[in-house]
Amino acid sequence: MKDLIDFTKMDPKEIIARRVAMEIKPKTLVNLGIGIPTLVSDHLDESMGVFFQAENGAVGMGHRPPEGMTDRHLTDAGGSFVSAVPGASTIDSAFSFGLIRGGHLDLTVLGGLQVDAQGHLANWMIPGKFVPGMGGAMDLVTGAKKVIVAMIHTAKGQSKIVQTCDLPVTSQRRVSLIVTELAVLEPRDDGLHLLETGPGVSVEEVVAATEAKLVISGDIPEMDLSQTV
Amino acid sequence: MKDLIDFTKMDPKEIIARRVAMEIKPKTLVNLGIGIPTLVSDHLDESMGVFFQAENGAVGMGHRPPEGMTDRHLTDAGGSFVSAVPGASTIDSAFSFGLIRGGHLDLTVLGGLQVDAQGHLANWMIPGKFVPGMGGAMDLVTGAKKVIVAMIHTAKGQSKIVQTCDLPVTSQRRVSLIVTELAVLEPRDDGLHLLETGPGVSVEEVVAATEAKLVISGDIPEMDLSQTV
Amino acid sequence: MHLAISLEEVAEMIPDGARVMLSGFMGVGTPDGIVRALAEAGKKDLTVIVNDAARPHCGVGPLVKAGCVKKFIGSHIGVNPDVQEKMRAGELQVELVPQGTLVERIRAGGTGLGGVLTPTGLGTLIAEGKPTVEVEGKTYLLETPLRADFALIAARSCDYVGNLTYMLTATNFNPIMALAADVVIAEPEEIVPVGVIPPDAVKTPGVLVDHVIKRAA
Amino acid sequence: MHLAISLEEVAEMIPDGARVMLSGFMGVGTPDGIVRALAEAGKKDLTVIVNDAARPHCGVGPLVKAGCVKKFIGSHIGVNPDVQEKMRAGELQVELVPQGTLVERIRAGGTGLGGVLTPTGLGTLIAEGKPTVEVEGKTYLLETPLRADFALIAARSCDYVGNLTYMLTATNFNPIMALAADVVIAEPEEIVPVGVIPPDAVKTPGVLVDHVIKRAA
Repeated sequence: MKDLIDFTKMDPKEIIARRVAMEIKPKTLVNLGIGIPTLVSDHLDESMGVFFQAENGAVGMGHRPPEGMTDRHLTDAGGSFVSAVPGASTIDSAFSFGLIRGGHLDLTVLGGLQVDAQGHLANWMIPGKFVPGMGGAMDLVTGAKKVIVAMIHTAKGQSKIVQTCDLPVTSQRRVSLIVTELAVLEPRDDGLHLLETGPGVSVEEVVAATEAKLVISGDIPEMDLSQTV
Repeated sequence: MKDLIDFTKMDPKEIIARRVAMEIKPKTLVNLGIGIPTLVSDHLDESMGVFFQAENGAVGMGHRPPEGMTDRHLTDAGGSFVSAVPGASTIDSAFSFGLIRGGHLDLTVLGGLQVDAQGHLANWMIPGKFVPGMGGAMDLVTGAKKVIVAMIHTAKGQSKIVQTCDLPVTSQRRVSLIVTELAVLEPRDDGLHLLETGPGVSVEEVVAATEAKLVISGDIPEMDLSQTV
Repeated sequence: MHLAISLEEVAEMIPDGARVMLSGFMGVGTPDGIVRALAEAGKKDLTVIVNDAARPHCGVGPLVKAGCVKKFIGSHIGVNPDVQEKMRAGELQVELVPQGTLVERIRAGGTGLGGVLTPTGLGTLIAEGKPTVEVEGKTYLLETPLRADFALIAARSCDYVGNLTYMLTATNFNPIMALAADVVIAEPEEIVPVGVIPPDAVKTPGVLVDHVIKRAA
Repeated sequence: MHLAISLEEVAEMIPDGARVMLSGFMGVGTPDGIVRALAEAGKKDLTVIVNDAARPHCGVGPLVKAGCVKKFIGSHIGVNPDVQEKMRAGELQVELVPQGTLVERIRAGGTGLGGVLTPTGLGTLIAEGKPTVEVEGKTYLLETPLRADFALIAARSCDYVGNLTYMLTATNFNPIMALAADVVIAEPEEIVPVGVIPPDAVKTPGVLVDHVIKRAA
């Protein structure tokens, strides 16, 4: 019984994954980054015909196979074992990024270190501390039709949604949407709009947890996760 | 008995094809153009391991199959039926020209309308008269490791080897060698060198049939076709 | 998943004046059914991007013969007298592009690259009016990306996801053009059940394909 | 035709200071035997072009651990602590390249193109000091071609012509790197007789491959 679930007590990562899943349209090609974005596929109905793509050349990835049935030739971009759904294909890296940069990818969901009020994402290095590298993120943010940042709202008590990124940005392109456990935010020409609050979260709590200035117009609804699976 | 063949009475096209065949090294990748160049493969020993490539994506073409065994999915760049030798592969057009432009093709043999003393080839249009188009010729002449022009020395009594092309050139790159029924010519920094004369052809006859100024140093040998097959 | 459509539906879908990529090399690997349907429908003012003009009876030939084509962009027109004639009569615009440049421009258009830096064509008529770019001491011609409203593709096998395979030299421009149009329509020789084409045998992932043609029974 | 060679012969062939492309993605599709042989031979000052630093025990990891690598050119180093550590200690130069740009630069190097015009990286640290080119009103970053002395490739099957197939996501950078080095060495999982791999299944034509590795019996 869905309406008996208390979403206010749900794990923040699952709130984010469920809310992002609501953004995914049937029959689209979607790339999910490592971490929270990977969880999104758990909340999609398989009948939707969504194909998951990974930078390493998988088109049509399915869940990790049962123990003993994995194969080291079929992995996602993080190197984890996956399966191939019916109708899957595998392509080389040039083709894979041709899809990404060429606008053939309907949606990418990525984690972030920071996003700012202009919608710039920073997710590939913390100068002087940790330099993971951008991997495919710069191409994904630049090339996908829609870019969603899925991340926990704060890190070590600090807002990850800032007025202007002080970390090096991943792309000059504005991301489409930011989904955290506290809010859904959309960067537009006139600023960073608060579209929804998290389950049981007030507008005031979002404002207090957010460094970036928010545009708040009218009543802000709460995320409606009741239809998610 | 090879040494009983009277090469002076041989068909000019066959003289050219045999002489070009002598330039082909074992285990190389070779592209033969339409017309006289196509004849070259008749004069190669199959044990040499030469692979013939065509612009349309065939790597490892063999002769036309017997009647009734042709297949419309396997043709050369002229649209003629071919066969696949053991170890053949087929690639798309982007890959095919990647091989050509990327320097992976050891040799291309092309026909010509004109070649000039600087080694510039013209073979894709006669303004106001006939415009076949360049097809893959511009890429072949620009990208192959070695470029041989194989053509009849004259057309309608006019030398096709001119001082400067008046037809639009195919590439700014200098071709490696010019083989006609009358001569083997090599364009170098200091001019167009006469390297060999055709069977039974004198140096004077070559000079008389050639509009371009030739560099003739020392004794000029006759083509030795005795070892060709 | 795609429901297969008919040739008639394709002919209705493509408007006069459309910019169309047509695959094939001397008529090998061309979707002949679609070509025939467009010719029979009497389409007008098409711009066709295609490797070559093939011959009057194959490749783009029937479209040219039927007067459907306003502009031809390709690399070779030497063995189609219709094209030579219409070009001389001013009824057909012809833009010649070196073959390797043509396929790379299409690839750039399909993969989000801003253009092609190629040595091919430098110092020839083809370079006239085009910018050059110097990279590490070498000069290259800058050629622009090509895209189309429709890509008309011929495949060997196809499934209902739209995954395509090609056969031998009928591959040619097909997988590249499938990247570079707003609407991609594939005419396969056979349609097979989903899951039957091994992932490594797919040359064009179905996500690129919008429609597949129903085969006559 | 190629006679298969041993891992020892490969280790002898590659000199200290060589510039090497290494295929694989998080260690999947990496020629592990060659990596091990080079690490054991104690190679020095290699420049390695590879998608990612993988983990210490896989991909380029063992080469980094053994101190063979002077410079790393790739897109991701986040899960290999050895690389983070050696980079901070100044023992390893790291040049980060966006993944799509990396593979396209290699493709440009292998196919005779003068560079890559990409929107990726514009307005970021990656663009600093690099020229931009405007095409049809849009701005692109000009990235230069990449080539290497050696490309070290992992294949599924191989024949004695050198034709290669790859399997699933172990394909990744392999077919592109096979275009872009002076010497291409392939480590297959199996060697099959010539004529056994169907022409359409070949992903790297043998003409690109210089040496194949003998498998242990």
